[in-house]
Amino acid sequence: QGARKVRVGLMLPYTGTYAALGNAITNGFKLAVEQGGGKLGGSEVEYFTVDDESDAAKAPENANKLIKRDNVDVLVGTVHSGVALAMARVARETKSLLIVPNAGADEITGPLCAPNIFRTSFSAWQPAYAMGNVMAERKHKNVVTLSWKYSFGEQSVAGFKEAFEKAGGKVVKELYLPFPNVEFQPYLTEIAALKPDAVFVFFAGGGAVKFVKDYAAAGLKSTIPLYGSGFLTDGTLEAQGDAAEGLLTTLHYADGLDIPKDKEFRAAYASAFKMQPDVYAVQGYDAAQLFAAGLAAVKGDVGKRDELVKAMESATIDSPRGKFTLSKAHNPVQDIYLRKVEGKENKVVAVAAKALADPARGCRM
Amino acid sequence: MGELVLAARGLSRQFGGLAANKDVSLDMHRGELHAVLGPNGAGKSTLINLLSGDLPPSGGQILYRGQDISGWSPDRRSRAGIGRSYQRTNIFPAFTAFENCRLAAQSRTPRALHIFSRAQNYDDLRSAADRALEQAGLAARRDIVAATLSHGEQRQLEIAMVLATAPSVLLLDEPLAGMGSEESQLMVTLLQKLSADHAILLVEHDMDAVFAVADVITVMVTGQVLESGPPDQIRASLAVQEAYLGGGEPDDE
Amino acid sequence: MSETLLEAEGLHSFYGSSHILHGIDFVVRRGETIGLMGRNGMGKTTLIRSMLGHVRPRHGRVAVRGKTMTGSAPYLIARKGIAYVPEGRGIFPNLSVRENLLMAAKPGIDGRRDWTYERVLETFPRLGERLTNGGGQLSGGEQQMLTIGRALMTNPDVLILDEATEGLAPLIAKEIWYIVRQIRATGIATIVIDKNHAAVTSISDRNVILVKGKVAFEGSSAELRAQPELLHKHLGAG
Amino acid sequence: MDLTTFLIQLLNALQYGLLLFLVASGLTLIFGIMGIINLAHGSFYMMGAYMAFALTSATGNLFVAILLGIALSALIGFLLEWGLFSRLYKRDHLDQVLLTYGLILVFEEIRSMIVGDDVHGVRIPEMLSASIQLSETLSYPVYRLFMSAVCIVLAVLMYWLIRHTRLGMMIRAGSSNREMVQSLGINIDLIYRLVFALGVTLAAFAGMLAAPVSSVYPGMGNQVLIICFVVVVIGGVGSVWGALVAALLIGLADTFGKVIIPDYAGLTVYLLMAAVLLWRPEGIFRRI
Amino acid sequence: MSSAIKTPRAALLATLLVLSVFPLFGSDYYSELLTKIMIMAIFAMSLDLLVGFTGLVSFGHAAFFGIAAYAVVLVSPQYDPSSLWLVLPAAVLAAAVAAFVVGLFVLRTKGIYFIMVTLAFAQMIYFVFHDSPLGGGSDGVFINFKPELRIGETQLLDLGDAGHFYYVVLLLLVATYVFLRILLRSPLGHALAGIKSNEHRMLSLGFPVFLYKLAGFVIAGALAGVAGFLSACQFGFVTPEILSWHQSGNVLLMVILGGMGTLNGAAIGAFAFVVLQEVFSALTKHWQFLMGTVIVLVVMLLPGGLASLTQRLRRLLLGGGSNG
Ligand SMILES: Nc1ncnc2c1ncn2[C@@H]1O[C@H](COP(=O)(O)OP(=O)(O)OP(=O)(O)O)[C@@H](O)[C@H]1O
Ligand SMILES: Nc1ncnc2c1ncn2[C@@H]1O[C@H](COP(=O)(O)OP(=O)(O)OP(=O)(O)O)[C@@H](O)[C@H]1O
Ligand SMILES: [Mg+2]
Ligand SMILES: [Mg+2]
Repeated sequence: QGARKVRVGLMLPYTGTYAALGNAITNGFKLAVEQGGGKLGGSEVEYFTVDDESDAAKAPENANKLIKRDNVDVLVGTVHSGVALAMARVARETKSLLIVPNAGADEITGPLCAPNIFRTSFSAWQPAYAMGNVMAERKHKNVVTLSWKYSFGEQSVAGFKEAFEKAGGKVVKELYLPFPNVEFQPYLTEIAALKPDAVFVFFAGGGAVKFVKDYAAAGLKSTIPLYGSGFLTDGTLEAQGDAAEGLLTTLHYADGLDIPKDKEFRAAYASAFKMQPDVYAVQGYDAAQLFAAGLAAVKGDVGKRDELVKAMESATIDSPRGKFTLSKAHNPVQDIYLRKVEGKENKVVAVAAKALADPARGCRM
Repeated sequence: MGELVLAARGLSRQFGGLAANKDVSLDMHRGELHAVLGPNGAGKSTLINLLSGDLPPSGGQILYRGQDISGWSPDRRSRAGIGRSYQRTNIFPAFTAFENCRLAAQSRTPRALHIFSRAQNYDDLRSAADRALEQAGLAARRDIVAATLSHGEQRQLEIAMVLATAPSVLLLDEPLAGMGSEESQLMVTLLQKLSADHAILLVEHDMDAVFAVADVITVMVTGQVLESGPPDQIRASLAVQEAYLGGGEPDDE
Repeated sequence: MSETLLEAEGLHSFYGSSHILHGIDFVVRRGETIGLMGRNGMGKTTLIRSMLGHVRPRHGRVAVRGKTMTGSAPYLIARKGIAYVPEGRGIFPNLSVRENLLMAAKPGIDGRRDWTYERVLETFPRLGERLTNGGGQLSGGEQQMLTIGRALMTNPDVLILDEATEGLAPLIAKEIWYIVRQIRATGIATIVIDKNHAAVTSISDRNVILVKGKVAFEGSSAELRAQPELLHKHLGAG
Repeated sequence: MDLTTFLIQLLNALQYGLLLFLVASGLTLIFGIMGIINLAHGSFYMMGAYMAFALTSATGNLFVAILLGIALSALIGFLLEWGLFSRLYKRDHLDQVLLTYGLILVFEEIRSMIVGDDVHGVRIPEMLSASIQLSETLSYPVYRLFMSAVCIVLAVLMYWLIRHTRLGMMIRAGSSNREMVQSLGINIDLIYRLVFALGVTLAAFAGMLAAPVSSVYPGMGNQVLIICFVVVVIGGVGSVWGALVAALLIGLADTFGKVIIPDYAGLTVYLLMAAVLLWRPEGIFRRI
Repeated sequence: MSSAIKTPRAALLATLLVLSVFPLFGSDYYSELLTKIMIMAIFAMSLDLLVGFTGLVSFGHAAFFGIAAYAVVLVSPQYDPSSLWLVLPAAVLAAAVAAFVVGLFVLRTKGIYFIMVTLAFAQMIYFVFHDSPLGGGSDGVFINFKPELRIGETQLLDLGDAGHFYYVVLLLLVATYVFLRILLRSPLGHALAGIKSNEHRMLSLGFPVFLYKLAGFVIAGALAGVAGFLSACQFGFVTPEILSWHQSGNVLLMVILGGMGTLNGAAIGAFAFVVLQEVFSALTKHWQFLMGTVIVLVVMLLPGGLASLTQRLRRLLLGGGSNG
């Protein structure tokens, strides 16, 4: 029994726009394994990787590659929400164990929730909802939202709106632009004309860099404060330069957290990979920790699925972001931080929402 | 004289400021070979393009067996029996000479849209194609890919393809150009034979050939008809001499 | 004997596996007009293209102005003062008439500029009326004039006319023969391929008849006229 | 929409249109004039942006970086034509599709191996970093206006080169009949090699110039690829003015599409293209 | 048509034989992979009818593939398996109708303009599915139950069963191949070849060229619909990405890579494309580098695509044989 290696399938983007994220998650995961002396919950690990190319059309097939060809014990992936949703479907159908280390689509721990599906990152709803409260508290009344027109963006806006309007604010206009278009100028002009109290956006990666720079260059930054879901300024600060200085965002991770585990993690990561970790690395790291908790409980016998799942469900993950547990729908119940860009860091300012749990709408489990 | 088959009535065609055809009228009868002469750029090819439907006219009418066909598409005119050849060789370069002609013959068959039968198996198409090649003197080169035929042979193929469509009206744009003397001779004989039961419009600069075969000659200059009549009248016409034929035979030193 | 401008020696050319030229010897000297004749498909064009570098001969030698240039890049051969009017015209349909002419303009190898833009337009007034038209919009004969005019713009020492009068009205064709005679006087050699044998022999110094890729006859126009049966046999002309 | 907003949107549209022209300019040359289907155009653009990033970091000055980048990309273009493209001219055009697709993958991975997969920014040079106030809330970065000016200069230069120089005539002639061009004593192979290199350089230059505003990220080349083809084709293949007009039209359609029919903003450019091509099946400025 | 490439019957039969027995020996995973390859082969052959045989380079072929796939979703009831009798014709019909409508517009343009208008229409269709909830929006939709074939109470085929599905795909692949072979040597096929070679002359010979092109376009669209239907059934998942230009581009690449104008080439291209990806991506993170390099090498060294390789080999072997 102990001789058998645990087979871990990493289905992540290694090419294309999200390649850096896929690499960070992989690094985080492997760091956790290395820290366990090459073992996860006492079992040796064998990796199988598939580049999902962030291509939803290929997602079921790629997932099958790991499940059927490589017979992995756990599927870890991915970044892109559309791909992750397809993975969740496949996991439900094949009853494979799935840990989602990033993709925030609400459905994964909503209507699609299942005993064998876990997430160690967040739901789109979480940081956005927290931001809704923050902005209401900061006495903004009329707000314009802007995001790409795809479901993840729409869910972020919905989460924000829910909290913000409950707290008495008003979303005067929801603007969307076609994904992955990055010509923001018309929207900036429109925002300037609408003169809202503040703006809430969801963007990530190259689009986020360009948006933040364009927003500042249009002179809006000083007149209409910009807020966003944390991905706006994560992994992008180097590129955004001064334009991002002072921006407020909400996320389940931040720089300058006063948590020993975080310090230890950062030091280890930096020495192992010669670069600074980011939130994606944390999520990958926690995916490994979560699985380790399960493995430890069954002593590496993945056949004991029920016990494994039970252990994972009830685990408390000692994450660099702070300890968290899982909700009934298997999404982290975690603190959401309010962060401010200072220098090249997303410095924690406050806890925007304490132990925030996703409402898991539509989850029957 | 046979029945009036195709007639142009006051045809004109503008290219920007240039009137390539201006008020051109002309009759084509069955059993008659009608030659059109004129200097380069006189509008002869344009006239053929108008008659065949390759170009829409800017004014005037085209009557085919009494019906106005000015608005018809080129393929419809072709199916109705108006066949044409091109001055610039216009063939299927990737096919053999035979296949070029077979495809031409196929355009006549109503079963063109049949999907579940082999085109190769139609005997009538094969024989029509072979006959056309024979007539154009290209039978020996039947299975050569058209792109690799010599220039003159391609010109022969050009004619063979029109023949394969068994038209009742033939619009021939410089069919002899590029052909050697022997092939030209062959073609002249062929034209004479065909003119018995076809209406033929021949644009050609080879005067010997034209005067040998034409029943009627129309001379065009700058888009307009300069003169029209039997060959003798044209040969004698001073205006034609000056505009087109030039002075006495220059080639004897 | 005057300078040899273009020379082929024992030329064998192929298209794929079909053997087209079977050991052809061919010489062009300064100021000479040569008639190249033969039925359709006998290899006239292939011979020209082999000498100009468009077809690489498998055996034999091509020399330009005494220098061996077998299979050299066509532009190098052309730069030695050889202009080519290909059969079927080689106008650039996407260039205007004016541009077709101007792009080719260059002085001759000895710096001559006999043929200028203006002179070409004088020779072919028809072209002057169509200067801004696209080459592809010209009538067949106008295209032919353009190709000839363009070849002259390079002020060549050897002018190769492959069916250059195809599609030209008799008056213009005569004009071409007149030009050939004129430029011969200035020392320009011409190779003429034309179906009008009478016209060719009337201006040529020497004639070469090709039959199936071999030289079947070579001799002066007078010799050729003296043997009408030759014409009949090799060219089918009466 | 009040008048000021409208005017500003108009400015946005023009500026975006000019930017599109800049990005598509190299394609106008390689695809439009030379007739080579070059899907790797986006890769050259990306290459330029990454060069701007790497060379600016190294030299500390965007303009120095651009000069170095131009030399480098011209060299790359030259070598590519020599080694690969020149061998395909006699083949089916679709072979170029395959080749350039292969190149996209190769370039993208080389980029990943050399510089990694992170997102980077390039600083706007100090002297161009100011903004002009347009309305009480909105201002316009000088750098964008600078880019627009460069685009206009570029358009004029290209038009002049293509239409009014003998070189331009030779290039155009080469796209219709290379053999005949050679017969006129012109070394069309060399000309094509140089022009191809120029096209690559233009694409890279666009990437370098746009890097400060667009940021530098993996896959950025593929994002501009389609829109560049749209620009060239709507304008009428082979026409520099056409490309400029098309780029401006697309700028207008995209900008006002986003404002007026936000829910279908993704469609507007393609609607425009379909409409233009059905109205004029050979683009707006069909060339003779 | 003169160069109609004769593939030896033996090779075809051998391939068919291997395909028929593969599931008995190969693992589940590889059978599924092969299923996917066969689906892509149908898709690629349908495009080859346009690109390789009619000279119409469509850059929007995925639209018809995708529309058929979405048709499966829209026609399938939520809580029951749908009937194959209904879904397959519905999907193919949807694709054919879409091809007919799109064809009416795009076939007015030629050459590069045709490439771009097909792209434009496909992108519009893409955005309709991506930006509207019609087909589940950007995340796509799932089919809960795969179609089945019933006569009375007995279930004959269940496409949810990988084995059944494999043979259904194989059957449709063979049917498509045979259909296209017959089509190509019919008068219509010859006319399409003529259009590829010289459209203008076809017109002046009297062929109603537009109708022929439309017929070809609709047939190709319908066949792409067959592939789209199968694709939807294989994974039960349909996302707007399957009608994006990437997908259209990929299938075009398969056709060119394999060798245009040879049906086998399209199939070989599909096979090579998928298998190379599979192999390379298992080797390294930078697998696209290998993929790109191989593609570049194929273009440079194998004019005529991979299909020409078999011919070269044969010539080499035969040549060697006659010498010895
Ligand atoms: N598409 C076009 N656009 C502009 N002008 C054209 C076009 N087609 C023809 N022309 C012009 O119209 C005139 C008549 O051309 P057409 O081809 O009918 O002459 P043609 O009598 O056949 O001459 P040729 O004997 O030289 O063939 C010419 O001057 C030609 O330049
Ligand atoms: N590209 C080619 N590929 C294969 N064969 C060719 C090619 N071009 C010409 N041929 C063949 O070579 C032979 C000679 O052709 P060539 O063009 O030299 O003849 P020609 O004497 O110029 O005839 P014409 O008077 O008809 O122009 C012909 O049989 C022709 O079919
Ligand atoms: Mg004419
Ligand atoms: Mg010849």
